[in-house]
Amino acid sequence: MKDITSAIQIIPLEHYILLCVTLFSIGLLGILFRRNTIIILMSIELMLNSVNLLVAAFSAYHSDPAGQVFVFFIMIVAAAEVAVGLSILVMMKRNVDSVDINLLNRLKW
Amino acid sequence: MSAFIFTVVLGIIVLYLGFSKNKSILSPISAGGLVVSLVLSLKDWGHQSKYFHDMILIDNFSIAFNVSMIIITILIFLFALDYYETMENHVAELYALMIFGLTGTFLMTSFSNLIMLFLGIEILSIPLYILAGGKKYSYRSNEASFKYFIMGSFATAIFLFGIALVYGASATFYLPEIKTFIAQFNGHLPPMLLVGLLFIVIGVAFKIAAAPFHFWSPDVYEGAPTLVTAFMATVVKTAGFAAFYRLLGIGLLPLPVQIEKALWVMTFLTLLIGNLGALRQSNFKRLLAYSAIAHSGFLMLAVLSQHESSASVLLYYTFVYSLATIPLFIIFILAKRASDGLEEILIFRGLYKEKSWIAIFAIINLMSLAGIPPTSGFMAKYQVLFLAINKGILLTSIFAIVMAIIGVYYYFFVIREIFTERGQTTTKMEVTKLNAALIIICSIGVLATGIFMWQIPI
Amino acid sequence: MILLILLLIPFISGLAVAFFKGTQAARTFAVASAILNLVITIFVLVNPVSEGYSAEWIGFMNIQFNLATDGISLVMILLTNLLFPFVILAGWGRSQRNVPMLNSLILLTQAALNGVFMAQNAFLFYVFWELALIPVYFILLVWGGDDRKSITLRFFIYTLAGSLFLLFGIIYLYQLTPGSHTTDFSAFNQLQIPEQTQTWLFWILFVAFAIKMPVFPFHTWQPPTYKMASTQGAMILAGVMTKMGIYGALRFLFPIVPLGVQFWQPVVIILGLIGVIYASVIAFKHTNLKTMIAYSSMAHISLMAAAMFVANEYAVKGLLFQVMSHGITIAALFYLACLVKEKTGSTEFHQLGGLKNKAPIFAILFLIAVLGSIALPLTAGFVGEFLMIAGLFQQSFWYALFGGLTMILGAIYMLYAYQRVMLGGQKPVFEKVTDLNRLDYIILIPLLVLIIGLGVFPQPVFDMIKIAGSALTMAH
Amino acid sequence: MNLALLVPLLPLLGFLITGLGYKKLKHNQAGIIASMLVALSFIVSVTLFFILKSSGKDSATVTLFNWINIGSLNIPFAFLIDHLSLTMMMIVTGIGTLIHIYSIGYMHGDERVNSFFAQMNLFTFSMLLLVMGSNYLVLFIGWEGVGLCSYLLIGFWYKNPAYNYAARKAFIMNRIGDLGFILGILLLFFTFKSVTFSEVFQQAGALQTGSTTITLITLLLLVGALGKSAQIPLYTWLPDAMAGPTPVSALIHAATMVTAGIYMIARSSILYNLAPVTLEVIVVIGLATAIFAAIIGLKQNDIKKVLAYSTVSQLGYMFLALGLGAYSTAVFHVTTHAFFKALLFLGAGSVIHAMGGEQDIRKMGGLKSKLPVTYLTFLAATLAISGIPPFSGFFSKDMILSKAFEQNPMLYALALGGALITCFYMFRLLYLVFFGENRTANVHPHESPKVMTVPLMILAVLSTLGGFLNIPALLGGKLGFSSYLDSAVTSKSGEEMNHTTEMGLIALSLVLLAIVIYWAYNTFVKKAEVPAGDEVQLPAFQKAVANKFYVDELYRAVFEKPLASLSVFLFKKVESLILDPAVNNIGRGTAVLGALTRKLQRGNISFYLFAMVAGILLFIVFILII
Repeated sequence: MKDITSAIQIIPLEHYILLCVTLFSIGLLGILFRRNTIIILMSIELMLNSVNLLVAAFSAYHSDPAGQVFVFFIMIVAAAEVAVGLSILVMMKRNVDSVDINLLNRLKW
Repeated sequence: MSAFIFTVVLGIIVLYLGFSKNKSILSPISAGGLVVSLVLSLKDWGHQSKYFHDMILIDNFSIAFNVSMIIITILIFLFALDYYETMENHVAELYALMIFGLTGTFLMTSFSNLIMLFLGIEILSIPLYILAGGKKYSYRSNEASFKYFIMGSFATAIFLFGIALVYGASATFYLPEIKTFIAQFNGHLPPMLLVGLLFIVIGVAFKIAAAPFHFWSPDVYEGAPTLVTAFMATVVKTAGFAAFYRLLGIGLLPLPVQIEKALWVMTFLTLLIGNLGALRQSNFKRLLAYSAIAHSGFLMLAVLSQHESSASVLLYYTFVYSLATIPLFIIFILAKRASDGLEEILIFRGLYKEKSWIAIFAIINLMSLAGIPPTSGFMAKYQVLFLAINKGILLTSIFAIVMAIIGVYYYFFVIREIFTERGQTTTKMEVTKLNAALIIICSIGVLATGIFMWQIPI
Repeated sequence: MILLILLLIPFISGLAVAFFKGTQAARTFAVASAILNLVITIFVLVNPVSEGYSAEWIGFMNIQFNLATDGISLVMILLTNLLFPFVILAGWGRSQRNVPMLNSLILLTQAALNGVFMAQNAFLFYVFWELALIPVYFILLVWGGDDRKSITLRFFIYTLAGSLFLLFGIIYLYQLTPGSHTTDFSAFNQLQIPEQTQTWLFWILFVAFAIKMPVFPFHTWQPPTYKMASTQGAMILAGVMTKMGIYGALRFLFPIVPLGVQFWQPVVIILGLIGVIYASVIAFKHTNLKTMIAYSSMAHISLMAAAMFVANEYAVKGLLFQVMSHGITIAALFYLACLVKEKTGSTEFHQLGGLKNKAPIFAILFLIAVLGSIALPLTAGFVGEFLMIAGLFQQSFWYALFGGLTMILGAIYMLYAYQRVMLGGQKPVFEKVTDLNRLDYIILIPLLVLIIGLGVFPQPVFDMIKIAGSALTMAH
Repeated sequence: MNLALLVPLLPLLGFLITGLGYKKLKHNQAGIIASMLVALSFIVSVTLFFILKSSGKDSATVTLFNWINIGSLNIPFAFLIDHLSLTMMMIVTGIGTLIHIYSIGYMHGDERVNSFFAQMNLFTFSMLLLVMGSNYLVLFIGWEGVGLCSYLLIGFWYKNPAYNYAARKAFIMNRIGDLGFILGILLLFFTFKSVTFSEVFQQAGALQTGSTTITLITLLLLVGALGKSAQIPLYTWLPDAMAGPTPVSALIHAATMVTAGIYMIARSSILYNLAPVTLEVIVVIGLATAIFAAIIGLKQNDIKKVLAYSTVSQLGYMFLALGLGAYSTAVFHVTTHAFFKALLFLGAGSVIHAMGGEQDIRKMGGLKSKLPVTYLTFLAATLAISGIPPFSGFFSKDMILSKAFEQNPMLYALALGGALITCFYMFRLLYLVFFGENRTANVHPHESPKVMTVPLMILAVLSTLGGFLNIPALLGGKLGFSSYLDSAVTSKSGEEMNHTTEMGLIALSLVLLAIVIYWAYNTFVKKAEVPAGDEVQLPAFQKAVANKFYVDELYRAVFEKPLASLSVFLFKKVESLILDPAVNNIGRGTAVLGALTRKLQRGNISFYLFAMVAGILLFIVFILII
């Protein structure tokens, strides 16, 4: 455990932050620019995971286990969310026979 | 805590009751169960208690809000009896999901740790995604749930990122510690911490549909099954503000000035967009959605004025607002049935001629939403304005008042429709005893809480 | 305690009437309760109650439910409870929809108005202020005339906008009060507010009253509203509701923001005088009886506003006297206008004329009301206007001159109206027109007798308001 | 002294009886009741006269009740009985009685005769209030009351729009004067802290002569008087007022109401003595009116119009007297004028009655033989108004002229000129109506009934002998009338001029009058000229005169039209284009904003997400820069 922490700490924290921000941004851009719902779900997952990584790194640097516990929480919730999301997606496919998000724009104004 | 656990168990029980064919027992059972948990939660009134390594702090604040939400949920369930009679067949899940959502709200009112806040929000949100899509084969319901889901999970991601940043800065999830940590900078916070806090706030602001993160709410309100809309408009909003206040008011007071400024901007936008959006609205559910946004603006005003009685004002406001909203939704459903599925405002036409007493109650509730004495809506607005002006926030209060005037316009537009004669007479509107009772009780409550205004010191 | 009764009688009977089935029963009951209230009011007048009524209401905000009266409010209450029996009577024998609801709304208005005039607590005042507006809104909305929907909504929003600013002002004052805050007028009056605060607070408070009165240029809601209002609605609006504005101004502005009043005094006086000229001149060429009456009312009210802000003893007493006389006169005028409408089916001048041939008594009563409104001596109107002009004169000769122009302009347009409606040759279309019936006598004769009686014996009213007037001038 | 209350109350009683019972009363009852009550109050006034004489006091005050009492403003509803008010009371009630009786005959057969008498009684009541009031406000009550009655009676035949217009015109012109009057009263009050005559006049001494306050007060009061007594520039209503029945013209627009202004100024003589400027103004206005109206009178062809203009010009003479400070003389002329002008109007009425409603003197003529009584009485009145001794007019007019001479011979000349013109048009009238031969074939004139002629005779006697009330020292008299008034009215005492000049003046005026009368006789009887019909083109000046110098048209162009167009402008432009839309546009504007806001709700998710992200980024920037 100890050495893992030290191993993690070899890389300076800034790098982790930078990486995570990059990942997060990639996910965000994916959400913004992709039309396909599957991909959007994946981008969301990407964002969540970048958060996971960030929290893990922080917890290592702060040598505070709470962060890693939190990571597990996030995973579980993410899983649940994706499950729901996919089911909604299936329902939608059944109704409009497509997974393009912008097909759904009847509710407006 | 016992109330907490009991409610979870209740949810599971109701879920399993779904196997029994007889669905008319569901509503009584879940309502009854909620009454029990109401009693249970009232039992620990007065003394604080901490659970799970102090991650949950149950105090009068949380109990008060829990009780108010439980009451509202009970009312909704009673309405659900009639509503689901006619609509769906697999309704046990829906009851159960609502109960689960309720437990999520309990977390949101009583967290003292960001993890718990996160869990609460998710436990509330995920059932809502499903509930919003409750009508499996309805396109609109689909769209609602889908939009809600995409944007909700996006907001969650932002929220989490904020938590991560704050955690990175302060190395803790506990609000008190974060508070002390912030305090040591006396104003000059490091950007990471600031951005983190901002993201957290945004995550919550999304739930209470504060502009510019309100986009989901009109569409979802319109698309979702009316019952769910009612649930969202009342319980979810209450929970959102409880969390908001617990986060900002109790957790982070005094707010960092930048965050406060950002929140001011949000309040301003919320008031503006909410009222203006509702102005020319022809669909009643959307109208209520926008008005909900507008009310969020007022509530944020109450939160931001950071007065010691802000919490109780929030409680009063959210409670009477929910109390006035539910009968409106019920009447809306009745009118909708009477005019084969239309959702426009003009389904209220001729209501005064047809069922004048229902019309009168509808008017009372609309007046309460518009904030006209002696209804409780007025008292709530009065208190909020008092907090704001007392804080010295004069210009924003003036702005809020101007917006309130606009609000009066669109609510009274509905009243005007009520008094307009409708051309062709369609199917007669029939009201079940239970619904009538609900409408009357809520309206009486609206009036009573207005005339005898109360405040629970929390 | 008796004040509370004064408030409760119309309130309870109003609620009760709503559940009546029979038309005539409802009307009778309503009239009975209104008359009972009038009797009690007179009883209060003859042996005035020194102590008011007070009860805890909203503990945590330290807001009491306390009622009391002084000279000013006595005048207002007397006017209110005096007019309402006639207002209700004005509905008799006419075909109206849903009479029980209508009468209940009227009685609720009466209750609210009594509350407004008796409240000793700004919060209570505000609540009653709004409460008075709601039933009137519905009276206009349901029983009004052509395109009532848009007009009433506009009227409602307009007036409500004003009162919301008043609410702001009240809260602002409330949080200024020391210790555990309170909204008692007594506490407000003791506030020492810095001058520049008063200068803006003045308008926050005044807008509501200016719209209610209405003072130029906040008057645009009024003529269309009066025009389409049902007779009873118009009687309530013009007779009593305009007085709410005056009462509120007297209650709030002079004691609470005296410096603000001093600062804005000339502006408001000049606005008032502009209103006088403006309304009179417009009325001069107006082609519709009801709107002309509306404009004449506006002219009178504007003069009252000007006099109020002069705020010397003559002006204030004249103002309070004029409150009585104007209320009675305008109510009578609107009832007469409604009779014209009923008998001829129109209030447009070019369709009217020559009614005197078939209805001489109608013409005479109409003339008396007209004379009352153009302030002929020995009618109530003269005493009030003379004193108000005297007050203006004490301030400045020019105020008095322009205020006095109502004497001329009023004569011009009111006599024109009388001539266009009553005089002239018999029109063939009006062959069927009949003279007044007993109900009309019951309503009109008392009002007109009051108009003349108050003109001949005004002193009792002055004795009634002696306290108030002096107190007010002190406060200024 | 409380007997005095009866004087106004009796006519009021009459008003109530005839007014309320106007459906019950049979054809003549109303007239008889009304006349009897007025006669009664005349008797009461006479008894009052003697009571006061015997009591030896100069004046007495009878307080009815306290009308208005606020702060220092204390207005009792009280009557002042002194020599001036007694004189006026007797004139009002006396002449009033005669005219009431006359009206019984004149209004016989009119279906609204009852309300006619009700209004006449109401008028008498108000007029009595006016002359008996012990303070300016009670005076003002009567002042406006008579205005109202004149409005009602001018428009008595309400079916005719022109009459209604004339009535409204009269009322409004009076109102214009009244505004000045009431402002004057207010200034008076704020200067002296009282409006009661006695108190005001006591304190008036304190002010020094010619101070601005007193000048302003007197001028403002004068404005009221101008309106009521039909002086330039507010005289135009009086000729139109002839629309009313002839007795009304006689009572209101000749004998009593129009003299209210003179009464008021005489009553305030103390104030006016303090304001020389105002007095000069009055002189100018009075003289101008006298001559101007007389000139217009020359060319009128409506018998009542002629008399109307002569009334205006006679009132001008009274104002001249007032302006000269000869208040008692003015009141004396009021008295004599009341006699002969009432007589003239009633005579005219009798003529019109005889001619079956015809009022155009060009269509009359040769009535001397047909209406002997009317002719004789009319002649007496004409001689009186022309100032032929020993008729009453001679005394009063001669006193005015001599006063003018004392002031300034120029004034005398002008005044005399006016008198000559008066004489000319009066004889023109007389000749055209009674001499020559009848110019209308189809009417058969007949003398009026006794009920009309008897009052004529009484008045004839009065206007013949009335002058001897006030015989000047010149003729060995001692000015009984004037000296009687002196207790109530303080006239300016000019230096007494020697009798030779006075004789000379009288002689001069008599000679000139004789010439004028002969000239008129020559023109209208010898040559039997008849004024040209309306269709004939007259030379410019005569045309202007015939059209009353276009004053009405001028007023219409200068006041009525602009007011009307202003009214239209304010309503059509200001109200409907600025104020009203201002409010609506606020609403509309918000509605537009609302529409825009809703456009944000595009309904497609990507846009929402974009918006949210944009919001987030903006907020980040926001919090990082501040």
